[in-house]
Amino acid sequence: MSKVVQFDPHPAQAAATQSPLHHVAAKPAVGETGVTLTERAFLDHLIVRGEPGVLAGAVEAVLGLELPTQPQRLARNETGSLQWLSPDEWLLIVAGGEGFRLQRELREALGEAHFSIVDVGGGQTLLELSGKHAVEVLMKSTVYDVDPRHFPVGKGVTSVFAKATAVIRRVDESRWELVVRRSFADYCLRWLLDAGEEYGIAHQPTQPAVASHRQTVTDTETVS
Amino acid sequence: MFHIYCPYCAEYREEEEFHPRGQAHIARPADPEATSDDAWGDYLFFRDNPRGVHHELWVHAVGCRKFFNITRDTRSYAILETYRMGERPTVTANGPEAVPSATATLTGALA
Amino acid sequence: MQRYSGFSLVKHALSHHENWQRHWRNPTPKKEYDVIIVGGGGHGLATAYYLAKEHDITNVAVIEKGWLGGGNTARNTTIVRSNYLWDEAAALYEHAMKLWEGLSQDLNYNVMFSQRGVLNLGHTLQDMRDIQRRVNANRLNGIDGEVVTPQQIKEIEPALDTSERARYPILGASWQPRGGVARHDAVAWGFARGADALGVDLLQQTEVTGFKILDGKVVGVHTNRGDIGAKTVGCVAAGNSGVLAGMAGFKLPLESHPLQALVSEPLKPILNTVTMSNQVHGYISQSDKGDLVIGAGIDGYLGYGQRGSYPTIEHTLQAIVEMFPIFSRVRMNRQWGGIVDTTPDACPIISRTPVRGLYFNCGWGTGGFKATPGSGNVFAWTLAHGQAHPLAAPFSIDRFRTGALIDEHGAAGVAH
Amino acid sequence: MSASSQTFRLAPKAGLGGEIDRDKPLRFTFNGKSYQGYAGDTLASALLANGVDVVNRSFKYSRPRGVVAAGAEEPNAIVQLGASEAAQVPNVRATQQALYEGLSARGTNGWPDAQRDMMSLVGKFGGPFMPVGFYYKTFKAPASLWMTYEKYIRKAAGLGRAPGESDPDIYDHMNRHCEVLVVGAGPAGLMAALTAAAGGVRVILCDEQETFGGSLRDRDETIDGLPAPEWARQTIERLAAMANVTLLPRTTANGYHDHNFVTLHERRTEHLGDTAPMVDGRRRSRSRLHRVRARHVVLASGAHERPLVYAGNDVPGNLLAGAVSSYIRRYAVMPGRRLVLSVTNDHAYRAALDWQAAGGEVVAIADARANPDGELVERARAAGIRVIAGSAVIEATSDRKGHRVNGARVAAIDIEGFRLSGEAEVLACDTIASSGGYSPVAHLAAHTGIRPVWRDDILGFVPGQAVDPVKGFSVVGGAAGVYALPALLEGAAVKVTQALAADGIHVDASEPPAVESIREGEAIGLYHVPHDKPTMRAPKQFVDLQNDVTAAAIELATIEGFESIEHVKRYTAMGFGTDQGKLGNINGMAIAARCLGQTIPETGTTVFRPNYTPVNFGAIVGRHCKELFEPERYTAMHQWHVAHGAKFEDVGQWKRPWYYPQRVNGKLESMHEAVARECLAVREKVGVLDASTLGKIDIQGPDAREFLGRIYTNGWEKLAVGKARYGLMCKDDGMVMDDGVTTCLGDNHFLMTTTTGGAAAILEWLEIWHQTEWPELEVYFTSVTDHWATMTLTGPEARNLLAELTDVDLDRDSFKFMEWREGVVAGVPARIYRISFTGELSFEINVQANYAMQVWESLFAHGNKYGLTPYGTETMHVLRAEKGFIIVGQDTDGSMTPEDLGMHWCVGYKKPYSWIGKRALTRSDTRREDRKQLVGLKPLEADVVLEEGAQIVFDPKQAIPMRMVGHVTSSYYSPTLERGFALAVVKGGHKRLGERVYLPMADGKTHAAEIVSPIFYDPQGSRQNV
Ligand SMILES: Cc1cc2nc3c(=O)[nH]c(=O)nc-3n(C[C@H](O)[C@H](O)[C@H](O)COP(=O)(O)OP(=O)(O)OC[C@H]3O[C@@H](n4cnc5c(N)ncnc54)[C@H](O)[C@@H]3O)c2cc1C
Ligand SMILES: NC(=O)c1ccc[n+]([C@@H]2O[C@H](COP(=O)([O-])OP(=O)(O)OC[C@H]3O[C@@H](n4cnc5c(N)ncnc54)[C@H](O)[C@@H]3O)[C@@H](O)[C@H]2O)c1
Ligand SMILES: Cc1cc2nc3c(=O)[nH]c(=O)nc-3n(C[C@H](O)[C@H](O)[C@H](O)COP(=O)(O)O)c2cc1C
Ligand SMILES: [Zn+2]
Repeated sequence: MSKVVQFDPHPAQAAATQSPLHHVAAKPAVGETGVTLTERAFLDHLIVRGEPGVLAGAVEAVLGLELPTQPQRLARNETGSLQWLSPDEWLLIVAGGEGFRLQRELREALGEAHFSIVDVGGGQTLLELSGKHAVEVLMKSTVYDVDPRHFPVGKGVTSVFAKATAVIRRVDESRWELVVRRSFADYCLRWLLDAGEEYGIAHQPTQPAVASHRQTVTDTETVS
Repeated sequence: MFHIYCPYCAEYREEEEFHPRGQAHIARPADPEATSDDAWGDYLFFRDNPRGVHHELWVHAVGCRKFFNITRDTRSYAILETYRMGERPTVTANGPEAVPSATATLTGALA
Repeated sequence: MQRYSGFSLVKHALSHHENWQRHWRNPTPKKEYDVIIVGGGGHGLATAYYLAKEHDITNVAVIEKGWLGGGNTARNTTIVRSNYLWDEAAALYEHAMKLWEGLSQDLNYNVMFSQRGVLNLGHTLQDMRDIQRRVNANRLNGIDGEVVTPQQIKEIEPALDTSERARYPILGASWQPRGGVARHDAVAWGFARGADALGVDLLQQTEVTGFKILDGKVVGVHTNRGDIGAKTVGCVAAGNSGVLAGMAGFKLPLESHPLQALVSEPLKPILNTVTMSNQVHGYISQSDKGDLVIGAGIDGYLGYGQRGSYPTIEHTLQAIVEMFPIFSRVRMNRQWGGIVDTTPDACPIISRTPVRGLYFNCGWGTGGFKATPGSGNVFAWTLAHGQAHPLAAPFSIDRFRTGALIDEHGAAGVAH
Repeated sequence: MSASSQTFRLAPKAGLGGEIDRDKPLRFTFNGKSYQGYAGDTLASALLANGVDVVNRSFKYSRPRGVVAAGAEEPNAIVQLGASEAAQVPNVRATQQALYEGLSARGTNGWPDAQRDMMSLVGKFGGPFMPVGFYYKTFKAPASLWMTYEKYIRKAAGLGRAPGESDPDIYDHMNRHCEVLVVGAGPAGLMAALTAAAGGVRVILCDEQETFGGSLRDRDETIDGLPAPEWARQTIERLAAMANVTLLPRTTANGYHDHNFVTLHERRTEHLGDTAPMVDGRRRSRSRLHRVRARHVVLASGAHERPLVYAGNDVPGNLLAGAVSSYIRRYAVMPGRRLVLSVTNDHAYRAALDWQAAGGEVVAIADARANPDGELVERARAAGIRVIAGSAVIEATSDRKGHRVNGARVAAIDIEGFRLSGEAEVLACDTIASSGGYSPVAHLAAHTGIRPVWRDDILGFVPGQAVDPVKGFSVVGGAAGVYALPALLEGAAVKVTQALAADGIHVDASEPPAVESIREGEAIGLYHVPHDKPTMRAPKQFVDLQNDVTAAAIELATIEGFESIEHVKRYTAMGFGTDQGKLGNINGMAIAARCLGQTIPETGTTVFRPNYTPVNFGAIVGRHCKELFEPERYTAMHQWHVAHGAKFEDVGQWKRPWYYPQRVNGKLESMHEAVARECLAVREKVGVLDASTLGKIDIQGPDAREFLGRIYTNGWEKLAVGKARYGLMCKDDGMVMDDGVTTCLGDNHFLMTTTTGGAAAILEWLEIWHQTEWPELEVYFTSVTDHWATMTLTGPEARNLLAELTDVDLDRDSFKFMEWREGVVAGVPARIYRISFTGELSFEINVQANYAMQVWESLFAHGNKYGLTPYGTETMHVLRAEKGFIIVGQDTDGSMTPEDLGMHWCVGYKKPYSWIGKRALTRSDTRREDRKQLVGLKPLEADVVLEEGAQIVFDPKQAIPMRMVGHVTSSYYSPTLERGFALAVVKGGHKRLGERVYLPMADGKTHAAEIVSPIFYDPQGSRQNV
């Protein structure tokens, strides 16, 4: 496997970073807080594409995760999360700065097989929604059936979100995650704050406040 | 508004996640250069337009982004089946009301 | 034909309106007609009318599977304008416009053609380029129209939000003062009454189920009420044209899609004109009864159900409230759908076919109401002469083979 | 006004007025006059309690009208609501509007008001000259006057008026999914919901009324030993306690769409005030639209009572029999003192019994049946009520102004013969209640194409067979024509049990509750009561009260040849109103049938469509309005552009900086000035553009190169790693659809750029070809548009500036034009592309978007000394046009081939695979020599900037219509060339260089221009290659 270049987007030294929502100030709920919205910025997001048979072994070896081959499944461990997006497409989210190393290890493990891994971390961000009215806010926003009876923990889907799209995932009993595109993030946030107003919605600033810089400085950016 | 079973996501999803992309099973002529102007025009513009059973191509645009096929009744809007790319339909038009895909074409007729 | 006038109303009031004549007869089909028109919508009825009136061909039947004018003619939002981009289309629609302007008098039937003007809004720089291009072309084609500024728009239609607040602020518009709306049902009825008076048989509840073809020439039609002979057959069946072509053994480059529209509850006069927007995607006018008549785009799938999907209605109303925020508390009374026959270039097909004597006039898609008199007029000429009327000639099916498409998607960006 | 004004309010008594709270008096105004009612009242019940007879004027004849019904079917009591301008709501049904403190309403018609209407004169004296369809017959001559006539016709049109100000309220949507949706919470609906809930599945139960219970609220039978309203209350409590049940009162199912998608409109605050009150400082929506996808829909919407059609049936004081019971039982309101009831069935006898029990006088019951003998008939007789068998009210008489009924003419009738069979007797009364039977509420079912089916046994249309075999649908109770309580309760339970069983869900159908059953006699069909005069000569007999459609109008329509019921509808406007003919349609159809000599099913119904009852636009729009109408997409540098005063251009959903006007000598630059400054900065120094919005697609796989070769018009087999190339894409009809630069990152790895507007469509374009046509090609596409921020640094100083910030060797020989490098810029890893859209030395810097601002600001920190200037899309357009670079969508319009654009250099005719678009280029029309081709235009007068969209002619002297040969696609003033210049398409233009063309403009001027090469600046491309 030589014919694809990999690129580490993170600076060697800490650099000023801006999440897509850097310009939106924190806002407490009016009255009792029924929903809390937190941006989890600066994570590394990778799109992994390939046949499950091709990917499963390498994924298991490098990430310690079983490749979720059932539709709408979300697998997680301390390294990160891996979500089924389509029969040959997964979303891998790991700590900021980890993506490059993991991609390289995956590429090495996969060798000459046909697959693709693309860093999309600058292009999307993750919003966390929690609180007792989180489901209602989602019901106002997406056509997908988010009723906990239909949407157990460990599920993740891509669906319509207001007039944008989002990856919607349920990470535990009380927390939901939305992965939205950078350019739509401001719109999605404004939508959520508006939808949540009646329940008392609090918006917390970007977490973490600064991005981690490059974890391992490699000698060459191009894996060949 | 349709409720569509995506054969890749293996569940029913709302129509808003999908786009219709016209008639299914339209193959691009294998050798375009050997295809007449008329036949090329047919390939570009002439589609089945049945009042009845229709095989159509849809994409799960806001979802798995896969293209797949739907057999649907264009009168009742009932979806009779959905199937993956490369598969053939199991429900086809044979009821008296269904209009067969026209066989005769206009080729040369207007010359 | 009984003449209608203010005087006749007074006269009939004295006899308690018991002596009005029928608008049209309910004849039994003859064995054979010189010309059969398949489809009793506005276009088919106009064709029959002009055949009889201008070509003295009166042994004509219009065969309609349901009730006269019950197809798209009953369902359309009645916008009439002629500001099309390309010469061929502009000439055809302007021909229709001229006929509209004398239609009520010609038919002795008030079709309530109201020249209240049509605004096509521009919200982006490219919109404005397209508008300028179209208006310039219209002007050199002798069609009225001008490019107007947001201030002028505000004067024409004060209810419209022309402010900078909008997501896509209005940068300008094209304005065709001669455009407007008409009472769609009256158009069908007026042509029907006129055709009937000239001897045309209007056969309702009669469905064409096939064509009788001998040696490549059409000799009649099969119907649910028996076979009827014909020397010439003209199909004007809008959304069902593809189905009819299938019966004759060929295909047309048509797709039949649902196109929806809706009306509000009736309101006191609030709109002066017709306002259309491609970018925000909706259009609106107010009928003489007071309801706001609203529409937008087609549903993307094929559909003969005369209904479409709800999100289309939602998007349409979002657009309307974005343009007219004061309508937020106005209520939607009814929605419905038609079956529009769209072509790849958003222009109609008026054409001979592989079957001799069989002609089609279809593909008017989302915008053929405005063409009704013109379409009938040139199609009647075409049927009478056995060759395309000069204005119809560019609209032959040939173009989809040669590539000479007349792309009016720009003009028809929002269905109308 | 004191409570004593409520002269028609009954004294407190058990079983009466269960829904009002006499401890909560409310004040309201109607037509400017102040009244009092109680919490729990509807506006209609409060008006009746106050003895207000005339609530509106009719549409065409301006006749006085009063309340007829108690629910959604009300056609008359249509009011304009709202105390302030912004809170105006047109056309509110008073029967469905809860009373609140300070409510302010007026009748929608009538001047100065409905009581003292002047328009009624027109109705009275003009009426005879305004038969159905009169306007088609007149106002045609002279043609020039029609627009004037129309103005007056319009003045008379409409009911209420639109507000003059924007809505202060908000609305929202809730997407819901459930296994069982039950529409209607009468006995059938409650039973259905109880049964479904026992299955543990998700159940939604909605009802349009203020209170659940439906007809049980007006009944005195006992169910399981409880009075019906009490049983309903307890059942609702049981349901409310279940976690799997969602109860939505005040919620109307308005549209039943395909595959069991149902829209429910929940009025959340309309009963509280003109505008939605805040709760704890938070806004809440005035109403909410629930978008429900149900596995199974249970229609339990009951039946509407049909009024009888007789002369004068529109005068205030004519009511539905059931409405009389509702007003008495729910609101303790007597709609009059002396009642004559005209019926065709047993059920309606309740009205007389209730009336009498409440202390009113029942003058008589005219029963159209020869031998009425049911249990309720006997009860009425036993109560001393006079029952006149075989008769009906044939005419209501009224006071002089027509403001109130003062008598009923009752006569024996021969229904078959449609004539009177005896002398009419006049009974003094102030109220006539009628019941001609019941029409199952089949409306919703019809929305998805389920045709109603006539049933002779129940004399009504019920929903027919469902058309969707996948989703479940059942009809229970009155909606299915099942009226007797025991049968209806059992039927509902059984149907729901069966429906769930089909899904493998088993419920133990609990015993339906015990109900006393009342023996009812057979009803008779009567849709139009004969009069002593023929219909056309009789006093008006109204069918559709709102649109003033009379029986005579329907008869006249049929006389005039309108034989289809759909024609009758459209000629008479029957059913067009805000009530959509809930009251009148079936009678009208039956009248048409009789006139045509047909049976009712032969004549058939018109089509019911959404909405069941009108819904305000705002509720349908929800939160997709104002700031949330449509997303605004921002780049990573957006806030910087805002802070630096950029004006923005909308490109698709993106906000792109258009130009950056500066304050010069205290004055903000015009666009022209700003663009000239920005252009010169780029040509002479260095500028920077935020180009992040360009679509970017990462392409990986061994067949990536092959794929590009098939999709693009030009060749890709030789593009080496490290190089970039411009590519053109066509549709298979040969017309250009997109363009952009694609870079070879690795042998199996490319980065494609697309136009900003085309990004999503092109990704789908690649996918559709891959997935449907060439699945064997090993390649994957992933959008990285948002991931990369892109800054185009361009101008002679670009290299010098960038060199200060990067470790990449920028030397012209080591980093050539159309190459890319990887390195660090301002401390941030970057990919730099040496491509140019301005014709100047350019470097496109791409970094991960989170780091973009660090780089952007560093550029400015170092750029000052080089004169770094931010520029926007307008300047970009000028600069690229000077170079003859096209913009797809501006210089093309879907009808241009690569050849038309003069881009044969970008067409690989020899490529082995017949790429998309190639074949079409050899069709006869695409080979024509006189196709419109892209050229440059040089206005003869240098300071003229041609209008974009200006049409081109060869001969300026010709008469209109002129032969147009092309148009201007792009046109600007070039500060560099110091003149106007344009790109245009001209017929056969490529062979006409040097020729003169003309542009006749709207202001009467005709510009002349010379056809030139589209490349106006630096044709050798030496500036970008330095
Ligand atoms: C919602 C909507 C909005 C629109 N808005 C506008 C607008 O604002 N302005 C505008 O210009 N245009 C508009 N249009 C388009 C316009 O309605 C049509 O182009 C036009 O009415 C077509 O007229 P027609 O007579 O050809 O077709 P139709 O009125 O549809 O008539 C065709 C007739 O053929 C009959 N028929 C079909 N098959 C058979 C058969 N086998 N045997 C016998 N009879 C048959 C049908 O029953 C029908 O009555 C709109 C259309 C819709 C649906
Ligand atoms: N014996 C007779 O001749 C006769 C005739 C008519 C009615 N009835 C009586 O009528 C009752 C029928 O019971 P049922 O439960 O079928 O009907 P119901 O009238 O008791 O309840 C129907 C409910 O559905 C609501 N509804 C209707 N359309 C709706 C919509 N689109 N959205 C939301 N809510 C909507 C109505 O407001 C009503 O509350 C029985 O009590 C029966 O005895 C008897
Ligand atoms: C211009 C126009 C105005 C209309 N106005 C009304 C109206 O005020 N009230 C109404 O109920 N329907 C109105 N309709 C819709 C018709 O009732 C009907 O829905 C339409 O003709 C389609 O027929 P269908 O619903 O019977 O299929 C209007 C239709 C058109 C085309
Ligand atoms: Zn899918």
